[in-house]
Amino acid sequence: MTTTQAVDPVFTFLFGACLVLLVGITATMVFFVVRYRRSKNPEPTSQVSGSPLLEVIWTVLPTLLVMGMFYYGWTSYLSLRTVPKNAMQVKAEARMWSWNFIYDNGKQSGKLIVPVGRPVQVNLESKDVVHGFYVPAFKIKRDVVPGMKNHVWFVATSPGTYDLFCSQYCGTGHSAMITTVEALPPAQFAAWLQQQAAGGAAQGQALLEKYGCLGCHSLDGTAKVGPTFKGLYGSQVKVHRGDKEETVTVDEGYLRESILNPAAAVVDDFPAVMPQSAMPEADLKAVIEYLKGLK
Amino acid sequence: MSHQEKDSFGAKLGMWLFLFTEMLLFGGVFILYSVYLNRYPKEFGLGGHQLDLVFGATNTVVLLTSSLFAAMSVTAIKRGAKRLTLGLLSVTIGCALVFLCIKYLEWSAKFHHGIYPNSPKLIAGPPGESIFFSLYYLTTGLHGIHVVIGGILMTWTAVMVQKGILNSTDNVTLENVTLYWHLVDLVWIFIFPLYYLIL
Amino acid sequence: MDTEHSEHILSYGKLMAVWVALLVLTAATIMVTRVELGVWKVWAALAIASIKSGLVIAFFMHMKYEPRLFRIILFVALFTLAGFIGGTFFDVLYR
Amino acid sequence: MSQDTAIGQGGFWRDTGRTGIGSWIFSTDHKRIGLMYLYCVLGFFLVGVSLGLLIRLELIAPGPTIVTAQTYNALFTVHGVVMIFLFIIPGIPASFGNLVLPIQLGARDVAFPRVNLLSWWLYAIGAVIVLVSLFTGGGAPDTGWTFYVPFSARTTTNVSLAVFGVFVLGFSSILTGINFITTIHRMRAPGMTWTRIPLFAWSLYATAWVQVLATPIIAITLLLVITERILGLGLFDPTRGGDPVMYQHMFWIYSHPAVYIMILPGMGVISDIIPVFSRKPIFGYKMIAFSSLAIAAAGSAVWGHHMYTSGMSDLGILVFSFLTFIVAIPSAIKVFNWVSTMYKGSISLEAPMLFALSFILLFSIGGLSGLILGAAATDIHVHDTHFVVGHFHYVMFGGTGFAFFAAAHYWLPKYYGRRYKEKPAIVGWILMFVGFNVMYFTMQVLGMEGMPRRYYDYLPEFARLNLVATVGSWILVAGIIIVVWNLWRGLFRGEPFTGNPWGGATLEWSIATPPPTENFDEDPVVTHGPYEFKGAGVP
Ligand code: HEA
Ligand code: HEA
Ligand code: HEC
Ligand code: CUA
Ligand SMILES: [Cu+2]
Repeated sequence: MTTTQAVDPVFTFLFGACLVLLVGITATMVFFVVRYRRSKNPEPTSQVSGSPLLEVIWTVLPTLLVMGMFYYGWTSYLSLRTVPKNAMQVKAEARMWSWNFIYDNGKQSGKLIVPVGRPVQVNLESKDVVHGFYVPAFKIKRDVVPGMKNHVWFVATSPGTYDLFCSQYCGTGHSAMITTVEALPPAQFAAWLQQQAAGGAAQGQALLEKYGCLGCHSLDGTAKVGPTFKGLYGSQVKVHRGDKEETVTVDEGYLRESILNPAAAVVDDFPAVMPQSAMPEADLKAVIEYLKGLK
Repeated sequence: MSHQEKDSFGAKLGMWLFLFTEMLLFGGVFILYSVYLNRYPKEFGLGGHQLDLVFGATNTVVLLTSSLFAAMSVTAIKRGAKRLTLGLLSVTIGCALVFLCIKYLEWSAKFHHGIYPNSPKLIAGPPGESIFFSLYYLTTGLHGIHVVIGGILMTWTAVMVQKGILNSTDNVTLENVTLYWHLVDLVWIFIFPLYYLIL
Repeated sequence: MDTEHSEHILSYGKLMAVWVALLVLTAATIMVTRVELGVWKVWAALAIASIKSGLVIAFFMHMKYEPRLFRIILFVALFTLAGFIGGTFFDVLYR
Repeated sequence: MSQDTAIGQGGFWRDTGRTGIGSWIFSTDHKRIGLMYLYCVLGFFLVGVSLGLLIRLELIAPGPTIVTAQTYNALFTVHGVVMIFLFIIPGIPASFGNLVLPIQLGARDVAFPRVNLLSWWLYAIGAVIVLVSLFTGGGAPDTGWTFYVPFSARTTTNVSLAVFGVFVLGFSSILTGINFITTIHRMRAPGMTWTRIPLFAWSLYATAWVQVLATPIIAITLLLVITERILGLGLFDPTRGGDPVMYQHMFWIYSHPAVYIMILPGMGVISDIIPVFSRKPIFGYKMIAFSSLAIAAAGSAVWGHHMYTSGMSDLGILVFSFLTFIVAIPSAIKVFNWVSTMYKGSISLEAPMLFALSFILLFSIGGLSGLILGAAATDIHVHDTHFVVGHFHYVMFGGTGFAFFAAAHYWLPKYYGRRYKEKPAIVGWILMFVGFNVMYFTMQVLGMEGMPRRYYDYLPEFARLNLVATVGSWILVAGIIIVVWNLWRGLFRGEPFTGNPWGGATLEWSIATPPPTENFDEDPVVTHGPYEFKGAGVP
C-alpha cells in the first residue's frame, strides 16, 4: 500500500461525515428561522427547556462517531510509520534554505531522485533550525529537527516530478526552500546513481549544491535571498564594510572574502544572513573557478 | 454595598488562585527538569555532586524556620500582640536575607569554578552537564527572585502593622503575604532534594 | 453566598511542633538519599518532600481550617500540573 | 440630556461628576475598565486586520508583489501576535466580561476592583512593549507567533522584547482570571444560585480557570526564550543537549488551552443571545454550563495535536489524537442545544441574532475542520498548510470575532444609551459573511492542494485560488468598515436606547440605561432563572 492509498480514504470518510453534519445543522437552523420567525410566530409556541433523552442521544452519537474517526485516522497513520522492508535509504540534509540528498554510495543531489515502484526511506537531518519535509503528492510530512532522527517513507508509483516543500517556518528563505522529487524508471535511476560527477563546470555546480549555496543564490539571474551568481564575476557591486559604503569590482579576492567571511562586506539591499562557510581550499578554488565562468 | 466591607474570604481565595499560578510557573521548570533527568541521568548525577550539600541543607533549615516565624506572626496579630507580630516578621525578613547571602556565596563559588550559563567550561563538557547547570541557575534564580519579592512584601506589611492599618480584626493582607512566603518555602522543599540530594 | 467560616487561630505550640516535624523530615531525606537505593531514592525523596509540603500547606498555610472549596481547587491545580507533566512523558518516554 | 452630542445619557458616564482622561485610566469602575479594554482591543483588531489585508495583498500573485520576504515574515508574525495576544485573548472576557459580568451577578463591581485596574495597565504596558519591539533593535520579530526554537533563539530580529511584552500581557490575563473566579464565587446577589447564573458568566468562569492554570506555563516558556537568547542557557539547543521539541510541548501546553480562552466567552455570548431573540428558555442549560467546564478541563490535555509531525512518539500521537476527539463532544453538545433552543420560538433576526446564527455556522465549519486536523493520518498532509490557516480563522474570526460583534450590537447600546441603525448593520453583516467564506474556504482548499503556510512566494499552480482569497478579503473589509462605522456613529449619535427592547431576562436589563456607577440602588434579590422571559418585563 502506498502512503497516498492509506490516507485518502480517511479524508473521504472524514469530509463525508463532516459534510453530512454541517448540512444537517445548517438546514435545521434555516428551517427554524423561516418557520418560527417572529412575523409568523409572534409568541413562542413552546417553553421546553431541555430533554434528557435528546441530550443523551446527542452526547452518545457524536461520541461514537468521533471514536470511529479517531480509530480510522490512527490506524492509517500507522501505515505512514511502517516502512516496508525493502526500502531504499536516502539521507536528506536540510539547511537554511536548501535541501541536499545523499545516497548510500555517496552521491549527492539537490533533487530527490527516486526509482519508480521502490519504497524510499528518507532520513532527515537538519544542520540548523527546524525544517519540514513535505511532499503533498504522497501525503507525507515530517519535521526535520536538529539533533533528532526523524524519517519518512513513500513510494512513487508512476514516473514524474512532484513538488517537495519545506513546511516548517525557518526564516527568510522558507518559501524558497522547495525542490522536487523526480521518479525515474528503475533502469534509468540505476544509471543516474552510478554516474560520477564529471570535472569542471559540473563539479562546481555540485559543490555549490553540496554547500547549500543554491538555497540563496541562483544561477539564472534571479535574486533570491542573496544576489545571483550569474554575471557576478567582474561586475561592480555596492557594499558596506562596517559603516562605510564602497563600490568594488568582483575579483577573486572579493569572492574569497565573501565566502569565507561574509559579514565583512555586505551587499547593499541584502540582509547580512549568509552563514560562514568552512570549505577546504580545493573546493574553494573549484567554486571560484566555476563562478568566474558564469557569464 | 458588598465591596465596602472587606471580604477576607474572597481575598484569601484570590490569593490562593494566585499561588496556583506560581505553582504552575515553577511547574514548567519541573517539567523540563524531569524530562532532562530522564534523558541524562549520568550527567545530572555528576552535576548534582558538584553542588554543596551544606549550603543547600542550611538554606532549607533557614527557610523552614522563616516559615515558622511567618506563621506565628499571623497567630500573633490575631491575638492582638502587635509588638510580637513585628518581632516575628523581622526574624522572617532576617531569614530571607540570610538565605540570599548563602545563595550568593554558593553561586559565586560556582562562578569561580567556571560554572555559569554559557561558560566555556560547560560548553566544552558533555551536553547533559550544561543542561543541568542551566536548569540549576534557572530554578534557583527564579526562586531567588521570589525570595526577594517575598522579603519586600513582608517589609511592606510590617510597616502596615506598625501603623496599625493591619490589626487583630483586619489582617488578611498579612495572612496573604505569609501565604506567599510559604509558597516560596514549598518550592524550595522540592528544589532541595531534586538538585542537592537525589542525584 | 457561602457563610463566613469561623476564624481559627493556630497556637504557637502547634506551629512549633510542625516545624520540628519538618526539620526531622529534612534530616530523614538527607539520610535516605545517602544510602544506596537506586531509583528508589528519587521516589523516597519526593515522597518525603510531598509530606513536608503537605504539612506546610495544612498548618502554616491554614488549609486544614479552610472551607472545602479551597481543598478542591488546590486539587484541581495539582491535578492540572500532574496532567501537564504526564502528557509530556507520553512523548519523551516512548520516542 | 438634551444635547444630542453628549456621549451617553448619563449613568456611569456622568454620575461621579468626574470626566477627563484621569477619571478613566485611574477608575476602578468595572464598566469604565471594560470600555477601555474595548477601545484598545478594537484598536488592535483594526491594526491586526490591516496587517492581514497586507498579507493577502502580497499573496495575490506569485513572486514578490508589495513587500520583501523579510517584511512578509514580520507581517504574519506581528499579525498573529497582535490578533492572539492583544485582540482575541483579552477580547471578550476583558471587555464584555468586565462590562457585563458583575451586573449579571447582581454585584456592584468585581471582587478586586484595583487589581482589575492593574490588569488593564499591564495590558497597556505589554501592548506598548510589543509595539516598541517592532521599531527597535533588529526590527520586527520574524518567527511566527509560535516563536519556535532554535530559529527564535538565533534570528537577529527583536524577539526578546516582543516576547517580554507578551509575558507582561500574560500577567494581565492571569489577574483578570483570578478576579472573575473570585467574583463569581463571592459576589453573587442573594438568590443567584449556581443554576441561575447566566451562561455568559458560566463561560467566563470556565475561561478564567484556563487563564489561571495555563498562562503561567507560557510565562515560563517565554522567559526561557529570553534567557536562551541573552544568557545562552542552551536548554533547547540541540548542540548542547537541549531538545527543541520540548519547547513545542511547553508552548502548546499553554497555547492550546488558550484557544479555549478565545472561544469559550464567545460561546457564552451566543448562549445568552439566542434565547433572547427566540423568546424561549435556553435548551439544556445545565449541559451548556457543564460543557464549558468540560471543554476547559479536557482542552488542557490535548496540546500534542500541534506536534504530530514533530517527531513526537507514536504513543504520544495516539493519546493526544484520542483526547482531541473527546474535546469535540462538548462543543457538539453546545451546537445542538443552541439550534434546539430556536425550536418553536419566536425568532427575530436583528443584528445580534444574525451574528449569533452565523457564529454557529462558521464555528461548525471551523470545528469540523478541526476534526480533520485531529485525526493523525489526515493531519500529516494538512499540517502547516493553509488548511490550518483556514481552520483557525474560521474558529477565531468566524467564531470569536463574530461573537464579539454580536456582543457589541447586543450590549453596547445598553452602556451608551444610544443605538446603531439596523439596516447598515445587516448590510455589513452580509458582506462580512460572504467575504469571510470566500476567503477562508478558498484557503482550506489551497491547503488540501498542498500550499504550505507562512509562504511569501508560491508555485504558479496555486495562483488562481490565492487571487480568489484576496478578493474575498476585500469584500470582508467592506463589511467590517460598514459595521464598525455604523456602531461608532450609532453609539455616539444614534437614536436613544432605553428600557429593555430586546427583552432580555438577565439582570443587566433590569437596571437603568446607561447603568449608574453603583449598578444597583439596592442589592437585587434574584427570583428566577436567566432565561425565564415570562414576567421579566419583556414587552
Ligand atoms: C478559537 C480558537 C480555536 C478553537 C475553538 C479550536 C478548536 C479546535 N481545534 Fe484548532 N487551532 C486553533 C484555534 C482553535 N481551534 C489555532 C489558532 C491553531 C493553529 C495554531 C498555529 O499553528 O499557528 C489550531 C490548530 C489546530 C490543530 C493543529 C493543526 C496543525 O498544525 O497540524 C488541530 C489538530 O488537532 C486542531 C484541532 C481542533 C479541534 C478538534 C477543535 C475542537 O474544539 C472543535 C470542536 C467543534 C466542533 C466539532 C464543531 C461544532 C460541532 C458540530 C458541528 C456538531 C457535530 C460534531 C460532531 C458530531 C463531532 N486545531
Ligand atoms: C483573531 C485572530 C485573527 C483574525 C481576526 C485574522 C484576520 C485575518 N487574517 Fe489572520 N492570522 C491569525 C489570526 C487572525 N487573523 C493568526 C494567529 C495567524 C498565524 C500567524 C503565524 O503564522 O504566525 C494568521 C495568519 C494569517 C495568514 C497566513 C499567513 C501565512 O501563513 O503565510 C493569512 C493569509 O491570508 C491571514 C489573513 C488574514 C486576513 C485577510 C484577515 C482578515 O480577517 C482581515 C479582514 C478585514 C479587514 C482587512 C478589515 C480592515 C479594515 C480596515 C483596515 C479599516 C477599518 C476602518 C474603519 C474602522 C473606519 N492571516
Ligand atoms: C543563508 C543564505 C545564504 C547562503 C546559504 C549562502 N549565501 Fe552567499 N550571500 C547571501 C546573501 C544574503 C548575500 C548578500 C549579503 C552579503 O554580502 O553578505 C550573499 C553574498 C554572497 C557573495 C557576494 C555576492 C555579491 O553580489 O557581491 C558571494 C560570492 C556568495 N554569497 C557566495 C556564496 C557561496 C559560495 C555560498 C555557499 C558556500 C553561499 N554564498 C551561501 C546569502 C547566502
Ligand atoms: Cu526550511 Cu522552512
Ligand atoms: Cu490546539
